[in-house]
Amino acid sequence: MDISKDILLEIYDRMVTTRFFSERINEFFIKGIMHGTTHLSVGEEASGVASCMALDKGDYTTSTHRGHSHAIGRGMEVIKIMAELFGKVTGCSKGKGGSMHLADFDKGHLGSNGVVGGGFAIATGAALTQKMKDTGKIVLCFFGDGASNEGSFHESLNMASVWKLPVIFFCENNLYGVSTPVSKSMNIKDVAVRAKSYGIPSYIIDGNDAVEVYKTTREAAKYCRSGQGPVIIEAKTYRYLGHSKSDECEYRCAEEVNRWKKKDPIIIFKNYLIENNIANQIEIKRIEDKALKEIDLAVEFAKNSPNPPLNALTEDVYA
Amino acid sequence: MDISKDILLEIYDRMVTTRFFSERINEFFIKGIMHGTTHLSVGEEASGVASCMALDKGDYTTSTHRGHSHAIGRGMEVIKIMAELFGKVTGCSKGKGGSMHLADFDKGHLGSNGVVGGGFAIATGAALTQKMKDTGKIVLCFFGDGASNEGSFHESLNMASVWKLPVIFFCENNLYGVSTPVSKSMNIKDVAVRAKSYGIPSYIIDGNDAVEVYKTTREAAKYCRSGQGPVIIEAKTYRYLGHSKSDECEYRCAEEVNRWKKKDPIIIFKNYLIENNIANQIEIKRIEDKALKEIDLAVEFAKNSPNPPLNALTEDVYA
Amino acid sequence: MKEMTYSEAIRLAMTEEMRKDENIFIIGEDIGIYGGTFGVTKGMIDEFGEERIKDAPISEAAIVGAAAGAAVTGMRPIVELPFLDFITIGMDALVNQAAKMRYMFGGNEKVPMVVRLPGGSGTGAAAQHSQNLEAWFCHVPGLKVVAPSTPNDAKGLLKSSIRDDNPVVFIESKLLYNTTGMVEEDPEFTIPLGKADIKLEGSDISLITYGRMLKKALIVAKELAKENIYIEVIDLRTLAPLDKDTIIQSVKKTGRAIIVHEAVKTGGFGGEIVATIAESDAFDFLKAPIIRIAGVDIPIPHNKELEKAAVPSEKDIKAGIYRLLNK
Amino acid sequence: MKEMTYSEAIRLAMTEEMRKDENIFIIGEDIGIYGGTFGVTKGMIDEFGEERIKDAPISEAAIVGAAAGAAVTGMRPIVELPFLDFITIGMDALVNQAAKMRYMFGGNEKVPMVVRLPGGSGTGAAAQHSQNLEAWFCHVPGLKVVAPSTPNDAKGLLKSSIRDDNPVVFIESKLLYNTTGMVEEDPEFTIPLGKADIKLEGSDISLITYGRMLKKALIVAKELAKENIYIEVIDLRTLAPLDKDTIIQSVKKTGRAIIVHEAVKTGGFGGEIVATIAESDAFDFLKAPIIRIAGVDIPIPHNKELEKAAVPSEKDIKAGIYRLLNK
Ligand SMILES: Cc1ncc(C[n+]2csc(CCOP(=O)(O)OP(=O)(O)O)c2C)c(N)n1
Ligand SMILES: Cc1ncc(C[n+]2csc(CCOP(=O)(O)OP(=O)(O)O)c2C)c(N)n1
Ligand SMILES: [Mg+2]
Ligand SMILES: [Mg+2]
Repeated sequence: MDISKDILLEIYDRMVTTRFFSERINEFFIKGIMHGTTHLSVGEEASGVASCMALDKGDYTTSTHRGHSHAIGRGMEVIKIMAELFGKVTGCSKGKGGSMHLADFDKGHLGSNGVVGGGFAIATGAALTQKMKDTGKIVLCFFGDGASNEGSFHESLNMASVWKLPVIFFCENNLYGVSTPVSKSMNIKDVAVRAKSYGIPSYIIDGNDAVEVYKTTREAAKYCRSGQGPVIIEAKTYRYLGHSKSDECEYRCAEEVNRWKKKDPIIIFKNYLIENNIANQIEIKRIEDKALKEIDLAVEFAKNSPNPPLNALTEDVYA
Repeated sequence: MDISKDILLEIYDRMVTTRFFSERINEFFIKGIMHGTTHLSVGEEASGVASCMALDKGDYTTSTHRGHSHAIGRGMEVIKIMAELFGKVTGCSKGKGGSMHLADFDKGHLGSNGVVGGGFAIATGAALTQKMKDTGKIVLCFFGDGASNEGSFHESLNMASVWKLPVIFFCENNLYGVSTPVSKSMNIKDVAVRAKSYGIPSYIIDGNDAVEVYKTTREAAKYCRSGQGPVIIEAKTYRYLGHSKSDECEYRCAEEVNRWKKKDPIIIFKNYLIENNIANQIEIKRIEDKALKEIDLAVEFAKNSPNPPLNALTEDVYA
Repeated sequence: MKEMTYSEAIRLAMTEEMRKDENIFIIGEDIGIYGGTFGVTKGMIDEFGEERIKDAPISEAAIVGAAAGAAVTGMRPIVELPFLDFITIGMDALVNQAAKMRYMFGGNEKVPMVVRLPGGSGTGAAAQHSQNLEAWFCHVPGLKVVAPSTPNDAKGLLKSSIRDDNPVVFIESKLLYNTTGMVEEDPEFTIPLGKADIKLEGSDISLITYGRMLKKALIVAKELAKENIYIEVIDLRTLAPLDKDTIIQSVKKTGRAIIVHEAVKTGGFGGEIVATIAESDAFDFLKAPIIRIAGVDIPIPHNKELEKAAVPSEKDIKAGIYRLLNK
Repeated sequence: MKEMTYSEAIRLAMTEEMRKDENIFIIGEDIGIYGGTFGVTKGMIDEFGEERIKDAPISEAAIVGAAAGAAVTGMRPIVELPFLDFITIGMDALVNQAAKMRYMFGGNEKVPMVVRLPGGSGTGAAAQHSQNLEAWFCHVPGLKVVAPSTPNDAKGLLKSSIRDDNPVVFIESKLLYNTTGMVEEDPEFTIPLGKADIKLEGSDISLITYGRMLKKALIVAKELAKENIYIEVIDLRTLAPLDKDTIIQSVKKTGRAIIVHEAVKTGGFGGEIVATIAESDAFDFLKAPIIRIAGVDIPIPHNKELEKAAVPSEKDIKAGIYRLLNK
């Protein structure tokens, strides 16, 4: 499978945008100038972004509490995401959602979710729509290793497999659910093993390798589009920062973190681009600068945006 | 594994008792003289009874809506079960539970359940008690093929496997959940495949062969008692009657029913007992007569028992 | 108008709407050839096929959640659960997802779905198959809650619920399925959500009820009319949004209010109705306490006599009314 | 007495009880080394080890259900969920199993378990992490419901909850975790379930509240005392069983009642309190409508200003009181 330069550079762009975005948000929380909570994807940019980039226009995504990479990966406007985290009326959810509730229905992003496992059934239902309307479109459902222990995982994957729905269940296995290592939350090594319970195929991939993530997702998408039913992709990855704000990470050792930092998805991908003569240092630098600038502008935009008016309080409860 | 004559005959006794009991209840519902609903196990007596008989004193069971065989299998008094179905104060649940809520805590039977999948977590918790108190006792959790699609199946089996709890998850796969054949409720042939999701062992057995059911359950119990964690046993079987009262069984053909009737668990077991010179026709007949008589007496007892007094209405909501 | 059962009226409402709009489908357990636990969808699979009468695995969380996912992507699902009690398994999907999606994402989406739940006791199926939990749903902003008491209301309200762009919890009373009544045949006939119906006018007491208790209320009212006691019987029909106006106007007229529901009393929706009256300007017109005649605070028992005693009887309602009048 | 936070008081209650009774254990997500979402169990694993501070997979249905199974077989589990909102996933286990087991099986079993749920808004975590759903639990016969407002109450009530032989839903208010107060140190000190506490005596109005709103009520009451308006502030502490006597006696004395809670108004527990008054003999003493000051009927929004506006402010409470007095 050949991937065009445009796409590769766009993946890189969105990955570094996610990284810069996340680091900036982290600062804001450390400084205490942001309301609410957040879950950052630093270290997990390849799995979150390259998978989204493998989708076609009109495809859908459902995301998790750790969903900034998916929002950015789907091409949502960074200014609107930033404004949302600032609770501003210019945010993608008009300031009512915050970090865990980012969506852009026009772009097919059905939203992140504050409930672990909350997206499984929604993705299944969205895939049912595709099948019933015969749209040829598919759904990509993100979830974590921890989420795979929720009952909704089981019910949804079973339903999707029985009805042969076009949905990729994409596990970002970052080895922990909050403080709980996979070894203490399940008696198997790989989440993908669970595909057997539903008679569906699965892939286990290096989640820090953007190219592998992209290619596998394209392949899985093709399978889904062909009407053969759902697929699990398990991408092994790692989060560098705490689970959410104010996590001391006492449950894992610095050595482990450092080991993973050596496999940084952005560096790996950058090296790939350069070694394969897809982009040179200058081009890379240009993308990074642009991304940084975009974040600066987004912060500016968000800060200068107004709060929602008080009468928004009771608006949009019902259609 | 040698099984003593006493045990074999006791299994036969409880199996025919279950059969006669169920047939009698079916009559009552056809005649419209019984309040509520019921789910009968006619055709499934080997899986329900022989598994219970494989347990030791002090072991626990949780059961389902289709739970008469389990109640009888655990040695609960038939008069109390009958009285319960009649809603009488002499019933095992004082007339408040009915057909779906039979329990005998002293005998370790934690009760049948009106919620499909309602027993998985209760069994897991009961097994946690055994582990924490180091009692050496185990829990047998009955469930149906349909129930294995509930989220609580997944959550509970995962938890039990992570904590290595002594519980046998015993599937009575009768090929249907109400009208839905297994082929339409899951994309796999055997429920037991799901053991892989939890890294636990499983058995698939002929659920109409009482000896195989007994032996497999003993073996699984031994494994659980050794502290290695939970096990799935899947017993293939079939219900002859409708799902509950007033089911025309339009979803399955008479030919299928007849095919299964040729593998009747009671006849198979009777032949086994005779062919292996464990019991002769006279002994068999004596057991059957005794069982029939027991049912007659139970009906008598139930009919003559009083309704709960009206003040029972508000009793026992709280301890 | 044509005479039919409550169950037939519901089936007809769905059938008519499904003929008009191919985005509508039904999802539930054993609703195809089996026709659903109470036979409500019986025969529909012949007209609409397996794709639109979707037999699902026993997975209530996924059923309700998938409905939400289908709804936000352009379908208009109708969920049928076998018993209301099992919504406990789908509460996250209903409450945290379906009800909140629109608000939480800034009003950008619609979630047109109906969740049909057969509720109530009286079948002897005991504690886990007999509950009335409408009060829970009324406490969830984003949900609408409907509880019809007659075949005609069931038809008209279900059609409005299906056409509504919000998640609607549609509570059916099992004991009403076989009751009959005259039903509008016009396929364009609907009853708007949020409008109570005064089923009987009266001057002495406002009796506010819904669902299965309506019948008992009307019987009592007719009996008391012979004693020159005139009860105004208000059938709420929709619980959320609540038609406060009709309640308040009536109580202003009669000066007395009694609320009757089958659900257990403590924490029941009756409290909301009492509070609606007690905090309104109808308060000044009250000649007596506002009382609730409701289910006993217990899980529903199996025994027929106990089961009956667990919910309000006509005698209980009458006693309540006498109590109010002696005040 | 010793000064400590609400969070420390809860930890102390659990610690003391666990030292006394080895059948007690805690089960929840990330409650071990991580110390739980709000740090309440921090450090407990050092004393009690992994076996009794059990980190569970993210499986709320199994967590609550396993607690019920452990409870009926001789243990006394305490469940901690990260946020109250996630009990939606454990509702079958809580409502259909734990709450009904005893009654349904003829009174032969005890189900001693506590489910600790951090509720309420104010952290900016939005619609799925901010709910107050106590009204749901109060509508389930078989459950007890506790909602303490001070560190001392939290300690005394949690100990009683742990010693109770029934499933108790213990609702903690996130915004109270870091608030401090004087706490009884005697390990035998408990506060009985079902007893309200008059936190301030007064003659003009009965203000009935619980949980986080108590603080606001007391501030308002103190301010109004300067205007010679004397509010009696009743802290319910236990919602089920409800201390009706204390409420009714107070309203008989003051003739006016205002109910304040953080949960959304419609279908909230306020309705039950209003109904308790309106159907009692306190009705004859009422000089004004009974009003509720409660959460706005919306999912909780993320934006700080909106989030604040979604729950009753001191100003709202004061305005309610003035409204009552002008009547
Ligand atoms: C139903 C539910 N239970 C618990 C939580 C609290 N919680 C938030 S994130 C999280 C861990 C999720 O782990 P995983 O799925 O592996 O995702 P990760 O955070 O590692 O990306 C938990 C327990 C929640 N939000 N929802
Ligand atoms: C949570 C829940 N969903 C649905 C039902 C309705 N129901 C009762 S039995 C049953 C089928 C169960 O199938 P299975 O587990 O295979 O058991 P079987 O009846 O075949 O013994 C269903 C759907 C229920 N009681 N509980
Ligand atoms: Mg993880
Ligand atoms: Mg079955």
